[in-house]
Amino acid sequence: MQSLKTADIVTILRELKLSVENNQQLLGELDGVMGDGDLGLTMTRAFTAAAEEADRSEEPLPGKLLMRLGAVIAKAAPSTMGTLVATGFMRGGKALDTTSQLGPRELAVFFDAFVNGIMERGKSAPGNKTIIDTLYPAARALQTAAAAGETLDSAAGRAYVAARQGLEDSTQMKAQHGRAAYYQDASIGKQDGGATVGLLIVEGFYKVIVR
Amino acid sequence: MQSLKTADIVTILRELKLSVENNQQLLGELDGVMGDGDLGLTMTRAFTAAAEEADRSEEPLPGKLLMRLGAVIAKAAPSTMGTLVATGFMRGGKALDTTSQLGPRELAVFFDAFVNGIMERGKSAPGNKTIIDTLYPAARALQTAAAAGETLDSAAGRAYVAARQGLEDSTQMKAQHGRAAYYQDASIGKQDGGATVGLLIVEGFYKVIVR
Amino acid sequence: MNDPRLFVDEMLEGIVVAHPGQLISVAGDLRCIVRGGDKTAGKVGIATGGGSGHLPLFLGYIGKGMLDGCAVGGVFQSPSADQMLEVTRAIDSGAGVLYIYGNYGGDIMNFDMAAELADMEGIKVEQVVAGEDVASAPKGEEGKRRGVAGIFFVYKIAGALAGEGASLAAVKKVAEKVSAGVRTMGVALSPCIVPEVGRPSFQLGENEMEIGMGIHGEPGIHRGPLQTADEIVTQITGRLLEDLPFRKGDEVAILLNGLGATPKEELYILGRKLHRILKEKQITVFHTYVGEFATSMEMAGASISLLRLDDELRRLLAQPADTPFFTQFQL
Amino acid sequence: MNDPRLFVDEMLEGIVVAHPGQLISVAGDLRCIVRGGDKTAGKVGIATGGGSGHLPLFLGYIGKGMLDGCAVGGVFQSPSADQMLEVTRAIDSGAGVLYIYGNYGGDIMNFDMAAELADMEGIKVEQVVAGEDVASAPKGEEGKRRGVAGIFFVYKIAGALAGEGASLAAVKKVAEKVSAGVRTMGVALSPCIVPEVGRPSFQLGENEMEIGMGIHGEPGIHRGPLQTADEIVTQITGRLLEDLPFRKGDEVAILLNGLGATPKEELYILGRKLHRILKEKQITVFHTYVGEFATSMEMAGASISLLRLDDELRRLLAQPADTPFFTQFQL
Ligand SMILES: Nc1ncnc2c1ncn2[C@@H]1O[C@H](COP(=O)(O)OP(=O)(O)O)[C@@H](O)[C@H]1O
Ligand SMILES: Nc1ncnc2c1ncn2[C@@H]1O[C@H](COP(=O)(O)OP(=O)(O)O)[C@@H](O)[C@H]1O
Ligand SMILES: [Mg+2]
Ligand SMILES: [Mg+2]
Ligand SMILES: [Mg+2]
Ligand SMILES: [Mg+2]
Repeated sequence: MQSLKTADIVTILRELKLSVENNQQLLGELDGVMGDGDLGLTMTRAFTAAAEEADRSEEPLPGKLLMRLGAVIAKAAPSTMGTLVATGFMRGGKALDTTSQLGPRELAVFFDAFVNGIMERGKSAPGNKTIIDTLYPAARALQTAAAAGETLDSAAGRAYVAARQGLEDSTQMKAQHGRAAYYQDASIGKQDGGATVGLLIVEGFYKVIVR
Repeated sequence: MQSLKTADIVTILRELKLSVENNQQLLGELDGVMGDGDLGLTMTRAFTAAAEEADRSEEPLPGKLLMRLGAVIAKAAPSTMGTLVATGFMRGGKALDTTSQLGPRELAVFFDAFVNGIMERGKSAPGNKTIIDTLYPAARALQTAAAAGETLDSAAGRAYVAARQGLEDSTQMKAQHGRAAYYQDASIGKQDGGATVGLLIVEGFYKVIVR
Repeated sequence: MNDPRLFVDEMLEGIVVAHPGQLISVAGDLRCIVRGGDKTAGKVGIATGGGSGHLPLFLGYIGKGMLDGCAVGGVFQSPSADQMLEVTRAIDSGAGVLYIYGNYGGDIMNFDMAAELADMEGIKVEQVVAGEDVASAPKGEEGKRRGVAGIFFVYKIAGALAGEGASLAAVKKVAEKVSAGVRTMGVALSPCIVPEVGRPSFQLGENEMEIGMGIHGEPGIHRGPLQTADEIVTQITGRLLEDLPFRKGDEVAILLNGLGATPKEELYILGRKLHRILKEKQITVFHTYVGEFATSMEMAGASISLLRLDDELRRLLAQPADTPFFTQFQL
Repeated sequence: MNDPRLFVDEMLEGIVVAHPGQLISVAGDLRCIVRGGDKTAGKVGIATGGGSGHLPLFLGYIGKGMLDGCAVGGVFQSPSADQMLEVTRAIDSGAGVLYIYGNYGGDIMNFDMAAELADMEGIKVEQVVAGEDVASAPKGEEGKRRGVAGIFFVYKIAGALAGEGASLAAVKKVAEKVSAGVRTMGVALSPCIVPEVGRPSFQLGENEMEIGMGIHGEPGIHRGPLQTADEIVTQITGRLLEDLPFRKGDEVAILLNGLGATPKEELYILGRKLHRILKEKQITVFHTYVGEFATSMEMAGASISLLRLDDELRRLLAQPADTPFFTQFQL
């Protein structure tokens, strides 16, 4: 695929919905170790609502649609991750402005705004063992690939690899936000639920792009 | 002595002051067994203040003086016994109206109003193991003696004997008022502090009358 | 806490400095507290009194639209007749003084005495003894019932009428009417501690509760395992309604009172069920008061009071009041 | 208590039925509470929000002269951005909405989000994050301080200015001024219990206390054996005064706040010593508020807040307010 159009965004949302559903139990378990265990449930709620909205929506511009999806997620999943992911979609969508197709450059802009929105909202940074630690490397990879003139497929592939590496790296980090932060050093070595969600999001985009 | 004049009332108050002072420890101990142990202290305060007031006062009428002493006791000793004894003096004094001398009949009137005032104020009756159980028999004895036309000396003697018997009887009673009531059956066989105060009051009158 | 023996006097000093102008002590005695500002000529004075440890009772309701003075006793102890007399003197403006206080032996004795002393000085005094704790004596023996949180309604309504310049007889009459129309019952989940004593006045297990316990820890009517809020309210409300009795079509005011250590959250959970029951019984609610109106140190628990209203009581209850512990705009 | 999971919603139902006309829920969500009655055109709306378990915080201050709406979270949990948005929609009258809330991560995230959503709908939103707990971060790092009872002053004064029809910018400015001029520090004597959890959030020995503990049990600055009331006040007041700093000649308002299970008697004993210290330092007291303004379920303890006043703040603080939990006539 050379660029994402509005219809592709809808497909991605359907993909994301299936993906979190399939991983609902895993996410719940990861969040259960050091959090309250609701992550699987809330992410399923979030992406079910977003996928339904995407199906229903007649919004022609991808950016506007993505913003709208953010608002829907915020309402459907009022948890930390719900709010952060919602923020990501809203900020990412806003950054796209009136773009009608997303090539490597636009996808990089989207993910950059996405992760920056989360960092701003969560007052957090890379290295804190959160969703940022998968999204941030993915966004950087997209930027690099776009600057090098790579194709969308190739850029998405690099982003996916970077996110996977990010998840691995983040597992060795010490949690500094949310409930997990109470566990301090004990959090080292444990996989973070939020980082996992970040990976699933990147993966969803990747899969649809290279399909 | 054939009748009590105002000056004799002053003498009686001095006598009562000495008497509670001498019995301060005993009263404290009696009240300590089933009460808070302050009876010796408060009675000393009460009668010291009353004796001072009696010395100072220029009130010519015995009834008015006795009422005044009641008000002074109420202020000096804001405890149960202080309030009851104050009530007794106020009511007894009031019943004497403008009488200028107390013969057997007037003394009976005084003690009758005294103990009735206490019963009304304390919502209590003979047999409840209180000050009433020494004062009430004394007042009855005065009435009987006065009705039989006995002398003041003789009437006062009978009152004293009755009060002593009352104290003995009350020791076998079960307490129904104040803190002692919490002890229920355990109060039987113990001497009541208030009843002892009643006896001291009757004794004070008796001693000065027969002196 | 500092020295337990100074508990009452330090507390009173704190209260008087916190509410300057509203409260002042008279006769050089911190325990004799009256309303600040000038007396209104011809207004009946209303005085109360009782032991400490029940804030806002008793002095907390001194102020516009409620009380004029209060004699304060030691923790759970009656103030003296002499202190009541000082308060009486300070608040009488010639129209006489009404004593409103709870049905406790020591208080009755001392207020009676104070009334007698005031009478000797030519101050007209009348008394209303409030007792509405349904758990403390059976129906038919209302005169033996302890006074608890419901006295708030007596203060509020008598205070409003006195503020309108009514006569001593009229204020007494309305106070008696309120007193006759209010019913209270409580539940305790933990004991209270008297500072000078330093240990609980009674024991209550971790998961035990006692329905009908008095505000000094007097025994109630039923002790047992902790029940749910809804069960407790159902039980208490049943007893309250049948006692007066309150009937379909009646209009009431509610007082949901925390005893000291109960979160307000819990009080509202009780209130939720209470409103549901009253609605079902077709009893209308004119106003709901929720908070701490009569406490018992750090006792955990609550009481529910219901007052049956008529036009007169509703009008007077609705009037503004401004005191250190209770403030209300016109309802 | 009934089912702990229903704690918040049952409480809210109880609150709404107890204060009909004063509080209503919007958007079919009990957790979105706004002021009853018509909106005043052109008045800036003030919204707040936060976790449950802190009554009167947060919804208790909705009413005349204070707040317009509140989003209510679970016990000690932030409400959602969506609930905040619903409240924002309901209270905006075209003049914009000011969010005033405490400095807690979850609340900030959600209010930020709500502001962004409201902005998308064309509602102007500004925010003031209150944080004044001196124990929660050192001087120089004021931005990290937790918001506790002192937020009451922010509500009161911003609410009074909004009631006068001031602009969103002006109301925000005065709220920031209050926020900058208030300092709080507390002491805890027992832990708090979250109903759904059912056990204390931390342990504190029988005769232990912790100075500076947060209202969710966040660690304080000093844990040790129980001290006397005077010692505690001396220590806390010292920290408060040096922090702002408050100086000789300053005028302040005091807020003596009980955390839930502390008898009012004890609060006044603390107040007594506080007044003595301030007098000695030649700091005048304009007004003393005493009671439960921000609680933590049945936690035993208290906090002291001091607000430095100037002419503007004094004038606004003195204005009347009428809310379910706080009522004040013109001072
Ligand atoms: N301030 C933050 N910034 C970014 N991510 C955060 C932050 N706080 C928590 N997270 C992420 O949120 C995840 C937990 O999300 P969620 O289960 O929704 O939290 P909660 O149930 O506490 O609301 C964590 O695994 C972490 O990745
Ligand atoms: N209602 C009552 N009527 C008569 N006498 C009473 C009553 N209650 C208590 N007393 C008497 O008061 C005595 C205790 O008096 P006091 O020590 O002054 O009580 P307190 O210290 O409790 O105020 C008792 O021994 C009893 O005789
Ligand atoms: Mg979670
Ligand atoms: Mg959660
Ligand atoms: Mg005694
Ligand atoms: Mg005593």
